Amino acid sequence: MTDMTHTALAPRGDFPLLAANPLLHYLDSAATSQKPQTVLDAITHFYGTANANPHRGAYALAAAATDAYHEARETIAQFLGARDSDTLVFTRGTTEAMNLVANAWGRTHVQAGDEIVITALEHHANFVPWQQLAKSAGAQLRIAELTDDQQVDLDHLASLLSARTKVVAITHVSNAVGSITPVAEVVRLVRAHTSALLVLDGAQGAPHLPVDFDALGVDFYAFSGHKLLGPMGIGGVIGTRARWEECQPWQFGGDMIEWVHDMDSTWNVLPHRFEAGTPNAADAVGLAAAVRYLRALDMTAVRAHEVALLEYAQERLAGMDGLIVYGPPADARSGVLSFTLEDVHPHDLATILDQHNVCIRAGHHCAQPLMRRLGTSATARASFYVYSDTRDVDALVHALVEAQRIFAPVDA
Amino acid sequence: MTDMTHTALAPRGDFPLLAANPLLHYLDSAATSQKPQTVLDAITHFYGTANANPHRGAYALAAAATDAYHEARETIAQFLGARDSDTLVFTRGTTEAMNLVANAWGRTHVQAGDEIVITALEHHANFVPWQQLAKSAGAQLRIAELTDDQQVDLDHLASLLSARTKVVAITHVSNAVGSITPVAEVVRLVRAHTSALLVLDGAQGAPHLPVDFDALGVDFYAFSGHKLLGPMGIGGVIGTRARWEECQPWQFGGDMIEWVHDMDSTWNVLPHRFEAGTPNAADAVGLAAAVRYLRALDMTAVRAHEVALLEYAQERLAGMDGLIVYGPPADARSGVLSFTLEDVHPHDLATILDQHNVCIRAGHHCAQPLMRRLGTSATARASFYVYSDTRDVDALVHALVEAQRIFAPVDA
Amino acid sequence: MYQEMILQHYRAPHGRGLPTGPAVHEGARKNPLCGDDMRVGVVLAGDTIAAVGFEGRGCSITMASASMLTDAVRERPVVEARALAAAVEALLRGEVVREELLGGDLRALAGVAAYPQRVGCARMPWLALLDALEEARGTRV
Amino acid sequence: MYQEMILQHYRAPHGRGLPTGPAVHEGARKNPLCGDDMRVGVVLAGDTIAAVGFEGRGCSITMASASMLTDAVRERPVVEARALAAAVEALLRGEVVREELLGGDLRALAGVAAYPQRVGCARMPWLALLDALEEARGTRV
Ligand SMILES: Cc1ncc(COP(=O)(O)O)c(C=O)c1O
Ligand SMILES: Cc1ncc(COP(=O)(O)O)c(C=O)c1O
Repeated sequence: MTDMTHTALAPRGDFPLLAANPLLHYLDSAATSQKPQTVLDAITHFYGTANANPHRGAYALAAAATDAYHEARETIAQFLGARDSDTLVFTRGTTEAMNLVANAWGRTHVQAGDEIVITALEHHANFVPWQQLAKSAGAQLRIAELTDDQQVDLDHLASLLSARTKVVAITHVSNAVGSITPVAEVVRLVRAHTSALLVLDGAQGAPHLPVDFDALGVDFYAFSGHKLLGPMGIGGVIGTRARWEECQPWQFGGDMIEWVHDMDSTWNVLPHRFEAGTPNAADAVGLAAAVRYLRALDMTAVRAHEVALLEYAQERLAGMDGLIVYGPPADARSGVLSFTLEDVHPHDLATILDQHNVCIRAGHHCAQPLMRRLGTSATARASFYVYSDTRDVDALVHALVEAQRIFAPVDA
Repeated sequence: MTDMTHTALAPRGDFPLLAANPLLHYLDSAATSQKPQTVLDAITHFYGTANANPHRGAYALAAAATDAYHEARETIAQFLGARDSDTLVFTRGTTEAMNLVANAWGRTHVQAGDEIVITALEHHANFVPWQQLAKSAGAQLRIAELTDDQQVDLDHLASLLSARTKVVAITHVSNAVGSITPVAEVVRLVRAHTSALLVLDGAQGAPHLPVDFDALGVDFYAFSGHKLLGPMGIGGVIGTRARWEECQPWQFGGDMIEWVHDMDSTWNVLPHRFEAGTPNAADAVGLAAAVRYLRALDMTAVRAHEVALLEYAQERLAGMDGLIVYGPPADARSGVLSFTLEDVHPHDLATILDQHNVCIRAGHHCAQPLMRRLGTSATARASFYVYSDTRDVDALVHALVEAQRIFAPVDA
Repeated sequence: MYQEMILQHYRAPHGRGLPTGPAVHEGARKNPLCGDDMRVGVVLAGDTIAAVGFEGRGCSITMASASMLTDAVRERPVVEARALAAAVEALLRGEVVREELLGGDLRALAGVAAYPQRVGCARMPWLALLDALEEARGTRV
Repeated sequence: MYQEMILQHYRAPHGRGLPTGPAVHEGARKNPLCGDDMRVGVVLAGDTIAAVGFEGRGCSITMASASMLTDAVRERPVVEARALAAAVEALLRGEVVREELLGGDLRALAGVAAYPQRVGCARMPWLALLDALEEARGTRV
């Protein structure tokens, strides 16, 4: 058995919800993460000391708000490896980020006869915007299929790439089964065969892997704050300056304009051009506190912690009757254990586990196209993060055995 | 002189930023409001007791998150007079709300040759989305001009309305000069001459006036949480069911879908259809706490308090040399004092006032079209809210006199 | 929630398989959250449900609810089946439902009320039944 | 920030009015935040600024900065004017700038550094000047 202490990477005591519920086994971090006290404090501190509308006021309090928002952008951009922090545009999360890119770049660049390539792994947030763009532009959506262990089939992906390919949008890490995309190889393939826009869905990448945007070689990288210890309502997308310059504004309003004439307008510079309206500065400040917390933990250690937990879980579950675990081996998988158990519907599993204080997710994980390909309508999914430990895994295993006992066929 | 005690409607002690800065005169509430402790507590409480991804989990914690989000929607819808809370769609704020309506309804209903009517009072958030929609659809943007005291000129508005009018978008209250739109008359005019979509920008209406959506007779009403004591990053738009049903989804992703097939998708019901991705549940819960706080104050009392402050300010400023105050009389004006002072540029005013701990806004207030019509590039604006009192006004007057002294022509 | 009654129906559901023939009226429901689907078919003889059956996949709650449904409405007047559907709905919402209105195995569904996220699972077959009865009303004219 | 020096220049700015004639090179800047605009015109004689003037509206900081600018760069070599612009920029950022690099009235702008929201006001004429010099370079070929 893997040699592992009980210890989580981050003390439960840092997380008010976990501290208040010592018996809770929260294994749904791929849906949203718990928040450390430092993040809540940062938000409260912003409202208590610097609350004003950023960019708009000529008094000291407004300057404090503007500075706090600006520093948050720098901290977060740096954490994700973007030296030029103005190339980070804040959004509500990955979903809005993908809609932004699909509209701001896609609408002016994708035409009838063009092709958009995505994969069968995608979350609906990186599936439906492209599907609907293709539909409205008269372009063709091409879906790269998967290997038997739910990795993107690179040969199939390569076979879809051509001069007609205008966009390749692909997840960095699958939320549903945990597969990690080999980004370097994808970049090589895409750059070799196309001049397409290459968009990475980093909703599960940014929280769980070290990310170095400037080294990745992709055009856009989207992420959600709430999945990386940050608050809800904030996230963003980093892009190269060259690609941002090819974009048209998508949402219109205050802050993103330069001059508003009666019949037309001109636009502000990056990043403001793509941030219409009062920004969510407080939650950006909260997210900056979250990435500082993660930086102190070190993202390499975060990754190692999740691999260790995954391996521990696999060992403890080895030999369980009727258990099917999806996804690649731990070295190509994020801290996600997606599975089905014979004779027990995933929803029943989730309820029984809940009765044992184990929170997992059951359903299609916003990845219906993937579920169809797995031949199931739903899986159960346990997902780990920095505050998870082996006791959480033990509780999961114990509850699974219990579920199996309850649902065992009587005549078996 | 108006008989007024110093007392604010809401105790400064309820607002951490104001409590910590007893000498601060925050007169920029039209830009963003300060937050009561109860709002910060609600957010912290959500993250500490109910943090999970709403809608998506089959465990008790996820149900708590879903319930909290749902209750927030009900509380806020009710506060704004919408009995059917599912007709409230959450957005980041008014800006996103207007972009939502302009895209979800506008793109499928506005065609070449149609007309969109707005007014010269509009904030860029209710100006540029319609201007750009008109431009891309080949429709005509018509701008209703103003009376001499910056109220919408109803005769001119009426003259613009015709069968060609597809949208009328108008502010409930002007952020720049405070003018209150006589909604009932506008509704009567619009319904008499058109079958247009009637959209109200309630960014300054919801915080400062009692709002009864079901009685207003408009099709959509948009608002921002951060202007009504709530957190940043949350706001919304209420619509009638009939108009929502005419809308196409705008942003695509999780929660807003029903089924995702490879080449097309079907959509979830209201309100989810228009809320793609993980919702900002925590800030919705914070906003619900804010409206509970306002409900306890009573919106009629809020309005009366602002009128009293406005009248007090006008009296104290009466006779000040070179002062021009914009906007209608107090009974048709929100708690906004927008002005210029001869020989002192608004930016200089704001800085000198800041040196006296008086926070005001100087600039175009995201209303460049209005500034052009006023014949100035900028005004100074002081704006009041529930925590404002006569001492704030006294400080404002004192600092203005000081500014005038500093900038007085030497030979005068 | 997972009473023996529910598990028994789940393990060996009654009424599996749709009635056949031209007179079958069908209702279908899908749950987008888990991808489950449920079809319920009825054959009417006058105002009475002469035959009923279901087809679909789902969790134990869905399957048990469907199984109990077929037991409960077979050879019952349509109006009573509708009343039963309303009683089940009330039970699932956690309301007190008198024994005369709702008896037998179906009362085992009461436990579901404590799990709001699962109420939809129990409800699905009943919605499909109501759809089928509605369709029957439509064709009778 | 509002030193007497700034107010004096504001009340009675020097160098108001653009130079005229075919040899004038112009730079223009606008500040979208307050709608202010600033045009600076120069006439070169070889590598020296023979004439300079400005036209525009703005706050006291913008006007004083423009006024001082015309005093400071008139009859100075272009290269020195550029160096001066860089020195003003450093001053506005709050850096220590030696007296030899930046003397006279312009030092009064140092107080602006404490008001980051106002730095743009002081900077505007200098950006317009650099635009004008850039334009001059372009036409000389
Ligand atoms: C009248 C009016 N409309 C729209 C807005 C835009 O609101 P937000 O910036 O919160 O999206 C504002 C405030 O900035 C406003 O005052
Ligand atoms: C891989 C992936 N992409 C996109 C999203 C959408 O993120 P959000 O809901 O925060 O917009 C998620 C999470 O829900 C995800 O896991």
